Order: sequence, then structure tokens, then C-alpha cells
Amino acid sequence: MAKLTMIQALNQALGLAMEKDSRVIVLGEDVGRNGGVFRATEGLYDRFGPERVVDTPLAESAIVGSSVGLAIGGMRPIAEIQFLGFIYETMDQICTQAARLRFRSQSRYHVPIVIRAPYGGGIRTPEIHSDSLEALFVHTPGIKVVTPSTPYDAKGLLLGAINDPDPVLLMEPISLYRASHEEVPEDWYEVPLGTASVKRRGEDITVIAWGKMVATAEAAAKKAQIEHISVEVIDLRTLSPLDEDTIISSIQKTGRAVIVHEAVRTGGLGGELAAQIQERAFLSLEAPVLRVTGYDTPYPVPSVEDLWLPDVDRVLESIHQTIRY
Amino acid sequence: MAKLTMIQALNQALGLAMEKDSRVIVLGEDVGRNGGVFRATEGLYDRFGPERVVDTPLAESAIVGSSVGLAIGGMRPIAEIQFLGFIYETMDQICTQAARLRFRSQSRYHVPIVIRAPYGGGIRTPEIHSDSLEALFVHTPGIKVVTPSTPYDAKGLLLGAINDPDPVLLMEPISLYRASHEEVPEDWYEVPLGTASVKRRGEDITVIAWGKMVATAEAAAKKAQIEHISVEVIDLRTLSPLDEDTIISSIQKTGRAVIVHEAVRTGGLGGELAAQIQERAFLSLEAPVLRVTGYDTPYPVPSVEDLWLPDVDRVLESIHQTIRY
Amino acid sequence: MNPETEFPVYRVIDQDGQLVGERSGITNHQLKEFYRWLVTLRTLDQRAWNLQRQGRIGTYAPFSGQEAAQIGVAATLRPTDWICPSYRDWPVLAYLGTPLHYPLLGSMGHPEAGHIPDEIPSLPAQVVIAAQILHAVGLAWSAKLQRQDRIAVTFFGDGATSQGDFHEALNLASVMKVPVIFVAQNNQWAISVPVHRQMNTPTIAQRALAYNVEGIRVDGNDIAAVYQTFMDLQKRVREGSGPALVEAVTYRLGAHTTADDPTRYRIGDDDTPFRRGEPVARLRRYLENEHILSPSDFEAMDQDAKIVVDKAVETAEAYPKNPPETIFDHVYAELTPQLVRQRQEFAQHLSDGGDIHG
Amino acid sequence: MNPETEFPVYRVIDQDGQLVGERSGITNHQLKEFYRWLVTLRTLDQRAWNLQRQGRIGTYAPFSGQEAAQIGVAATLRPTDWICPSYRDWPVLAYLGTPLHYPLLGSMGHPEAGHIPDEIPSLPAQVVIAAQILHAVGLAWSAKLQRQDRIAVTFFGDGATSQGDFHEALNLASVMKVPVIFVAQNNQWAISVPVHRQMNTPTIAQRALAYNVEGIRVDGNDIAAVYQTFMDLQKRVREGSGPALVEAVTYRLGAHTTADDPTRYRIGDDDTPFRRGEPVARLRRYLENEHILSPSDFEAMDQDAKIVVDKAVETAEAYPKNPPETIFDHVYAELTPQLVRQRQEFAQHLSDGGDIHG
Ligand SMILES: Cc1ncc(C[n+]2csc(CCOP(=O)(O)OP(=O)(O)O)c2C)c(N)n1
Ligand SMILES: Cc1ncc(C[n+]2csc(CCOP(=O)(O)OP(=O)(O)O)c2C)c(N)n1
Ligand SMILES: [Mg+2]
Ligand SMILES: [Mg+2]
Repeated sequence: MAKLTMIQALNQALGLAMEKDSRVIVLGEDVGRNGGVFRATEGLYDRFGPERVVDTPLAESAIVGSSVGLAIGGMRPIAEIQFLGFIYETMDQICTQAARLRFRSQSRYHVPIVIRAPYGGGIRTPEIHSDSLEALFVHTPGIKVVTPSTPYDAKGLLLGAINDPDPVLLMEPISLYRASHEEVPEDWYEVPLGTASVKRRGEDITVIAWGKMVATAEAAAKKAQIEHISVEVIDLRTLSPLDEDTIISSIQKTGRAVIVHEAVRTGGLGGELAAQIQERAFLSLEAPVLRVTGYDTPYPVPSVEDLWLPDVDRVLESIHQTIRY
Repeated sequence: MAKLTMIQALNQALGLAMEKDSRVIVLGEDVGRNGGVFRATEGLYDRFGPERVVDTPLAESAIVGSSVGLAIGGMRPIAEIQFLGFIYETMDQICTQAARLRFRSQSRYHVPIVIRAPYGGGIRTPEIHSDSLEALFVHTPGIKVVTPSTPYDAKGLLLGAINDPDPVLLMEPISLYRASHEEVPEDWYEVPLGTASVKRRGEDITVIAWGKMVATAEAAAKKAQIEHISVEVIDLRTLSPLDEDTIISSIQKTGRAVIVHEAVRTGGLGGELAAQIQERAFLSLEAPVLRVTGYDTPYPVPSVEDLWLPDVDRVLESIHQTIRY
Repeated sequence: MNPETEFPVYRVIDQDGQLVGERSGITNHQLKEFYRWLVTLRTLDQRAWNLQRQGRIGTYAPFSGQEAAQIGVAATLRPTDWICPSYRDWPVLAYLGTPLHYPLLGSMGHPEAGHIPDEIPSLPAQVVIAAQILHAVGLAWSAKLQRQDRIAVTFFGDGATSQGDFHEALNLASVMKVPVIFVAQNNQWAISVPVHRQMNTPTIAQRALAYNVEGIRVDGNDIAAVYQTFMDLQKRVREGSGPALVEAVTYRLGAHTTADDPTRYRIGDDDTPFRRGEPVARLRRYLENEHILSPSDFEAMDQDAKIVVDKAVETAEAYPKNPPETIFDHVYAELTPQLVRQRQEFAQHLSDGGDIHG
Repeated sequence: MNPETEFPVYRVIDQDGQLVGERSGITNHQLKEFYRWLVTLRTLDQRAWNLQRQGRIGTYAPFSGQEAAQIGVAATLRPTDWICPSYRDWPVLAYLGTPLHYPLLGSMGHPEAGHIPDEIPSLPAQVVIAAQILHAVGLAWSAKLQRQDRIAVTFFGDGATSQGDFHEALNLASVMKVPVIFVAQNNQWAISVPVHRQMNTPTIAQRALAYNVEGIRVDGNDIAAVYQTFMDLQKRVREGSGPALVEAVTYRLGAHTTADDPTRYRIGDDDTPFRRGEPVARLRRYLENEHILSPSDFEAMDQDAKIVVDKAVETAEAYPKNPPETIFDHVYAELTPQLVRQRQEFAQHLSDGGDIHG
């Protein structure tokens, strides 16, 4: 078993899927010779040729819209949107077309496509390259949304997504692509969609995070441990559909919760989670569910981003506030 | 003072604004000779001519994208998106361009455009014509979102939006266009953006709604009154930015809340509201905040829509559940 | 580049039913069958309009005037060819075997109208203007990748050509050289917007030049011309000539939908030539002129059409209503935990009588 | 329609610095000044690359090779003309008066790079491919409505022409007949995708035929040709001839951005002609051939450029950092109650030392 970075794990998953199933093709901007701007598709062009690893014209609506057709026609397209911030260009094809075709056709058709999109902050990208837009898709019935925080989960979620009969948006945290190595099995395995992962067991408070924020939550948990606060950390992994049982049973145990996300606060997934928690675990709650999030501004320039993103201190502060409530 | 329907009130507001300010122009699909598919722009073409009442080509991204340019160039464009369900086509121009240009230019430019879009269910439209998508825009910093529940508010919000220096999305509940008449002042007046309206005072529980759901909430409140449950009904009117003070102080009084919206449940604005309520009024809350919403499916066919939309019974049931908690 | 000479309108039978081009490969028998189809669909369309006016169906988008542009194409396709239609393209689907009650089901709010019979490889009728054009590119691409002998054909209106998706589709199709035919039915109007306000070009066909694909203009009200054009074209495309854009010049005789009132905006433009040259009357004139059908034949066909349409209305009106809770079953392959719970709540609310309290 | 003959590449000075067309209306003095600009910008661009390599600035998109295509246009515009540039169009902005440290500020993460000096009517450099093309249409439209004597000019790449927004913009501009010039810099690449995979046409200019607007192809590396083309064109457009699409054929000499490695994908294509004909060397050859500038003139200009660029780097590096909490002030005209509260929390967190704990 080799130690891989997240980008290597994703790359391996893509290679595996293409080997196993000739219906799988990869398409998007610069995914061919260039291997993707983050190298997720590195080497695939040479291995599988230009018919299956396709540099499309620069047109996101076309990438997703033609993927819908490819999928119905029997292929298994994996489409890359170069940065999640550009996904607005193809919202109709995702939200009205891909996500709705099963419904509109009374299940005659389904749309097994995977849309991969790098997202999130922390690496000083130019403007509009770091936005976290999961809330838009969590609010869209018919599509699933997943995001890994580790190389292992990245591969497992991607393979799970490829095998899923419905459209899946895989949001890949840019800053984690090369952040660490981890042992990743060479063979096919799947992380079941719809399952959260308890990263750390705790008794006093639950911190829920995903993507890049999982590490922030874990770091805060470690710091809290020093103060004898026992923090349970949940990595959602799948943002839609939510693994409500894991979330609710954790909070029924701890009675307290903090949610951490990069996306802007208002209307973010944190609100949905807080709403569900207070609805289903009201009597267990000993303090309000707090949210540590990006602020309600556009994602700021590189010189400000670290201040804008939730950091360990802000999470810790909310943990304290909740505990002391 | 004449009694007007909502569509008449909107039409009057548009006429007033165009009379008062030659920079105001109206553009969109079928807004000219046809007067809009719901007649919101009726008569304007004859009064103000084809230069100021413009039938555009069938291209939503162009409608909003050119409006951005028009606004920066000194005009005050009011763009119509024929149905909110088609707004996905122009998400980039709204969310990345119009909403973000002030930020990107360090306030050198601002984008005073109004985007009008009919939305919501209840009138047996074909598929994709009834979706409630407010959550997408509430999660977008830089744009304001308003929706009226009465003819008076419709005119006042539209004029307020026209006078606002920032982009405003005016969501117009289709089923209310001709639902009732109300006295509407002929002259210019504005409903200040960012202010909710308490439609009914009550002591035991707060029901929050907007658009078409306000009437449903009020009807439920009346029924509850018979059972001696005193319901406060808040019409949000502005969905972004939220009038948190009105909401929170109501719940601090009543200790209970139900939120009603047409949009699908998960990731809807109801989640955000519940999250804020439990965060800021935790100690006042005597029961979990409940949500009565559309279900997590695409908006269904006409024969099912009445069952799918929140109705008086479902709201009443949630009121009961909350009161009895 | 002169579009009018570069893209002349191909015509075989003129408005008066006179042969002005070469009839090649279309038999009298076929013309008779086409006429039967035209009359049947016209009858259906007019009946649907009336049903809506009587409140028996909901919003309906009539296709009268465009039957030939659609049947003439459909008749040249193979049963395996992919179809990506818009809301106004029921004649295509009907010709390919979709029972005539389907369009009525749609307007009555039966979700099954989105499930075209399995043996017809068609997507549901598209409501979002131009979205289906990209699906057709993907379908054609999938056929090419799988070395299947099938093409994709997509139908859309003049208004649809203004959408970004139209452009992205034509560009991608041309770059990938996939077997797809783009059929623009230029019916002169996009709701209230005339085509000369939709674009500043005299033709849609000339847009082909922007993508280096074949562009053709055909009289869409002349079924012989449409048929002959597509007999040749589908063969070329099937053999790998790449995508093609066809402008079928036609006319929307009626309103945009039953919710529309064209007297508000169809002001001052003289549409007499279009009305006179509309496809049913035109073919009838030709068949009369050439004595291919007799007055009693026409009479019989009209009668047959009425019977077939009566039957369709009956079927539609007797169509069993889907149990409402089945809407939850078509969101994902499997119900999510959330949908399981919501489905239960919904069913509970139903049995509590929720549906009568609206 | 043969695109190569319908849209020939207009050229005045060839790769070898030989006059192959007519110099009309461009003086020796202007050519000298152009050369000064070309050298200065090239020097800036190379310095920026190095600064990034030294870690002194962040991601940077070099424009080397495209200076002439931009300066040649900018030099023909009036101070009131609207500009809608992309991230690679700093030469346009520089020529119009934007200080040279602006592009560096952008790459250093200073938000002020988005606030082009007030006297230059330019939008911030656009990152979302093709979005600015629609803004230009709106700006030109606003000028027309207000009877202002100004036009809008927008710059974008070959890749941008594949986006739906490009199509929607050209169609709308043509229908509304607004004074806008669309400048497609065909630099042969969109990151790693060569233009012949981006589209299946030999030219971008021919897309003009789809909209019935004027289409022109010009050698974008020949500043005389660009200048002369636009001197004529901007006059026509200003007088109401309607929109125009210009394809400036050029070449991206460097990487897409500092994050890009072109050796991965620039394989096998022979770009020698482009490299030899790049705008700085080409104009220099001409000025040498014609003895318009002497070796010592060139030497002096190189020196001047170095000094000017040194100064720009200094200014950029000394540029004061915006107080971070000001990000809250540019979301709406007035802070919303939410933003008031969040601004406070943010500032509090700052003063608690939040910024060092990242
Ligand atoms: C994206 C989108 N925008 C707007 C509409 C509303 N709409 C429905 S049909 C139509 C006009 C379509 O015109 P055309 O493409 O010419 O087709 P036709 O109706 O004439 O067959 C419009 C604007 C829509 N359905 N989808
Ligand atoms: C909508 C959108 N999609 C993708 C990208 C990522 N991206 C940035 S530049 C680029 C290539 C642009 O090519 P071209 O238009 O030819 O301009 P050039 O970079 O050559 O100047 C891509 C794909 C983006 N910025 N915006
Ligand atoms: Mg039409
Ligand atoms: Mg390029």
C-alpha cells in the first residue's frame, strides 16, 4: 500500500475506473495533455488516449450538458469544472437538467455523471477561485454532493460517486491536494455516499466540519483536550444527502455543537445543520449550536484570506462559548 | 387611492419610475408589445417607446450581463427573468458579476439593477415554472432579495429596489399577482429594504413566512385563534439582508417559532432562520423551531402541487406540535 | 457573403401546391401517408386547444403550422436515433410511435408525459430553452464513442438560437465531429418577439458558418422538401460528415401557448403567405392538383383523424392518476433517509385529508 | 465561403521587419513611441515573472507577445471610451494611463488592483472567461441611449469565444446595433488547448457572419496593422456602423500563468514563425531597417524601461496594505446589520492576534 497525496489518490481512482470500465471517460478544460491544472488527470491522456480523456472547448455549460447526453447514451462521464467558482456557468445543466431528468422522465432515464470541482481557500488563488458553493447544490434535489478531507476518502468517494446511478458533485479541497500523504489501498474501494465519519470521539461537544475545515476542527479539538474539553469531530464527507443519524446521535450524547465551514455564513449549510440539530435534539441541547464560517462578503484577496477563513482560534472560541453557556 | 392587484401595483411602480427618471429602462423577454407574460409591463411600451422598453433576444445571461453594463454606464435597468426557474442561466452574471463588482472594484463601481422574476406555485404552471430559489441568492453577498405578499408591498419594494444602489432581486409570487385588491397610493413610496412586517400580533408562537406563504400562515393563525393560540405572523418581505431584530424580538416574546416556505426543505432559508433563532434566542425557546416547507423533490406536476406545498393544515399541525412540546 | 444566395430555401411544392422542385425518392403513397399524419396531428392540436378552453386540460403549446417540419424529419430517421425535442415537438414523437394522448397527458399534469415510450429513444420534451441541444451533442458523441450506427436529432425554435447553449453545442459538436443534426424550426416568433428582433441576420442557417458545419435552409411547410432534405442529410451525417444545422422556415399559426394572446403583438406584419402556404393546405392542394387523392379520400381521412383523436382524448381523460406519493420515488435511484421520512409524512398528510384543505 | 480569402490577415510589417502593406496615418514618431511602450511592457512582464519566481508576488498571467495587439488598439481610443479587459490585458490599461505597478498589486493580493484609476473608464480585469463581453455590450448600449459619443471595447481570448456569453453578447449587440468592438486576441492557446481544438474553423473572424457584423482579421503582432485597423474601425463604429469583431492573430510567448508549465502540452507544434514575428523584435527590425532608431536609441529605451519598471516594483512593494476589515465596506453601499456585527467580530479577532494563528 502506497502513501499518496489526495491528488494522487484521485488520479489513481480515475485510472482504476477507466481501466475497469470502458464507458468511463474524462472531459473538461485542460484535462488532457496538461493533466488538469492540478494534475488530477495526469497520465490518463497517455494511458487512455484522446477519445477517453477529452480537452473540451472552454464552455462549462457544454461540459455538463454534453455529459448528460453522454451518460444517457451509455457512457460514464467524469466532468471537471476547473474551479468551483465557475460552476455558475452551468447551473441550469446541473440543477435543472442532470439533477432533474430522472424525475422528469419518471425514472426512464438517470444521469450517472460525476462532476469534479476544486474549491476552497488557503492557497492564495486569484479572485473567484476559492469560493465554497456547496449550499447551492445541497438545496437541489436529485444531485448528491461529497467532499473529502483525506486522500483515502477522496479515492473512496470518487469511486463511490462513479458507481452511483445519480449525478454526484465531488468538491475537492484545493488546499488538501498535496497537504499530506496517507496509505491508500491500490485497489477499488468505495466510501459509501451518505455516511459521515467520526474523526475523533468526544463527550462534551461535537464539532462538525468538512473539507479543509476538518483539520481545523481537529486542531481545535486537540487544543481543547489540553483544557480537558473532550471534543467529538465529525467529518460530513457527504453533504447531500446528510448523514443525519450520525450527527444527531453525537449531539444527543454531547449536548453541544459547533459547525465549521468555509462558505459565507448566511444561507450556508451550517444553518441547515443547526436547524436539524435543534429540531431533532432539542432536549439534549445545553447551549445554542454555533457556527464558525466565512464572513458574509465575497471571498477576499489573498492577503486577507487567512483572517477570513475559520481558524483554530475562532473554533476554539466557539467551543469555549458553547461549553461555558 | 385606487384598489389594485399586485400586478397592477407593480405596473404602476414601473410606470412611475420611468416617468420620474429617464435612466430607468425595462428589458427582458416579451416585456414590450406583449407587456410581459403576466402583464407587469403592460402599456409601458406605448408610453415610453421601444428604446426604454426592450424585448431582448432569448438569452438570460445577456439580459443580466448587459444590464450590468447599462447600470455602470449610467442607466437604471430593470431586467425581467420570465420565470425564476430560468435564472440558473444567468447565475454567473448575477452572483459573480452584478453582486461582486462593488467588491472587486473597491466601490469604484456599483450595479444598481433590479431583476424581477415571477416565482412560486399554485397556478398549475408547466414544470420548472414554479420553483422557489431564494436560498441561492440569500447565500450570495452583494445582492439583496425581496419578495412581497401584498400589492402595497409589491409597489413599495419595487420602488425601494429601484432606488437602491445595489443589485436587487425582486421575486414576485405568481399566484398573488391577481389574488386580491388593495388600496395602493398612486404616488411614489418605498418599503425600506431590510424590514420585515409583523402582519399579526400574537403571544404564543411566531410564524415566519414570505410571498404566497404569508396568507397560509395568516389563515393558520386564524384557525389557531379559535383554539386560543395567539400567533404572531411575520412577513419577511426582505430575505436578504434579514431583519433579524424583528424576528428575534418576536421569538423572545413568544418562545416558539414555525417557519413556512415553498422552497424545498433542505438548504432552504428556513434552516438559516432556525439557526439564527436558536443561536440568538436560545434561552427563550420552549420548543424546537419547526419548518413547514416544500419536500425535497423537484417541484411536482400540477396534479400534485397543492399536496406538496405547505398548506394551512400542515402549518397548524406544526403550531400544535410546537405549542404542545 | 450573401446569406440569401448562399443559403437558398429549398422547396419542392410551393404554396399553391405546384411542383417547383424535383420530387426525388418520395412516392405518392408516402405523400398520402404524410397527409394522413398532417391531418391527424392538426386535428389533435385543434382539439387540445378546445379542451384547454373548456378547462379539461391545462396549459398547452400548439404546434399547428409546424407539422411538416417535424414529420418530414421524423420520417427519415431510424428507430435507434436519439431525439431531443422541445415542448412543441409532439408531432415528431407521435410519428415515431408515441400514442397521441401523450401531449394531452402533459397538459393535464400527468408526469408520465415525461416518460416517452421505452422503444422511442427520446428525452422528455424540454422546457428550458436550448438546454436539449447540448444533450443531443452528448448523445451523438456517445454513439460515436461506442461505434453505434445512430445519430442524434434535436429540435428547437428560432428563439433558442440566441441562447449560449446553442452556441456551445454547435461549437462542441463541430470540434468533436459527432453525428448530430440541429433542427431550428424558424416559426418566425419566440412568444411575442419576431425573428428579426431575435437576430440581425436574414437566416439562421448562416450561423453554420461560425462552426464550419453544413448549413441548410428548407421550406419547413413543404413536407416533400423537408423529407428529401433529411433523407440525404441523415445519410451523410450517419456516414460521418459531421454535424449539420438545418433551418426549417415555418410559421406558428396559433398562439405561443393557451396562455398567450397573439393579437397583442402580431400587429401589422402580413403573414398571408405563411398562412396560405401552411403545410396541411399546401399538401392537400398538391394532392388535389395531381389527383393523387380524391375529395372522398380527404373526407375519409378527416373522419379517421377525428376518430383517432377522440380515442386519444378518451384515453387521456381516463388515464389513472399516479399515486401522488410516487413523486418521491423519482428523485434518486434509492430514497434517501430524508425522503423516506418525508414520503411518510406526505402520505400521512394525504390520508389525513390534506389534499382537500389546499 | 472561404474564410481565408473572406477574412485575410491584414499586415503592414512582416516578421522580418519588412513593409508589406501600406503605412497610412502612422508617423515615425508614433512608431518610436509604440516601440518604447512595447519594450517597457515587455520588461515589466519579464520582471513580474521573475518576482513571482522569487516569491515576491503571487500568481501572475504574462502578456508577452500580445503587447502590440493591445497597444495598437488602445492608441486609437478616446479617454471616454469604455474598456472591458480580461486578466491578460494590462498593456491596454497601462497605455491608457494605469500606473505600471497595478498588475503587480493584483498579483500581490492588493484589492486596489481592481480599482483602475478613476479617469480611465475601465472595469476591473475579468477573471470569469467571457463575462466582460456582455458588460461591454451594456456599456455601449448605455452610451447609445444617452447619446454619448463613446464606444466600448472589450478584450478576450480565443478560448473565450467558446463560451455562451460570447454568442449572447454578439447577437444582442448586433440586434441593438450598439457601438462596441469585440477584440479577440487569438494567442493560439487557452491554457493547454490549442485553438484548433477550441474550434473547428480556421478563423475567429468568420463568426461575425453569424451575427451580420463586420469581421476583421489582423496580424496582432504587427502594431502598425493593428493601429491602422482600429483607427478606421473605431471611427466607423463611433459613427454608428454597429458592432465589429476583430481577430488579432497573436501568440502567447510564455506560460498561461506562473502556475502553468507549457512544456507539458506545447509538444510538436512549430511556433518558430510566431516567435520570430513577435511584436517587439518585429518592430525593432523595422525601425532598424528603416534607420528610424539607432542602436543607441534602442539601448537608451531599454535603460529607460528598466528604470520605469524598477520604480513600479518599488511602488508595488511599498504599497500600504489595506486594513483587512475594509473588505466589509465594499459589499453593499451601506453595511447591513449582519456586516456591522461581523466586521466587529473580525476586527476583534484581529486584535486578539487571530492573524498569526492561521
Ligand atoms: C431558458 C428559458 N427562458 C425563457 C423561457 C420562457 N419561454 C418559453 S417559450 C419561449 C419562446 C421560445 O421561442 P422559440 O425558441 O422560437 O420556440 P417556439 O416557442 O417558437 O417554438 C420563452 C421565452 C424558457 N422556457 N426557458
Ligand atoms: C468561466 C471560466 N472557466 C474557466 C476558467 C479557467 N481559465 C482561466 S484562463 C483559461 C483559458 C483562457 O483562454 P483564452 O480565452 O484563450 O485566453 P488567454 O488565457 O489565452 O488569454 C481558463 C480555462 C475561468 N477563468 N473562467
Ligand atoms: Mg419560434
Ligand atoms: Mg488564448
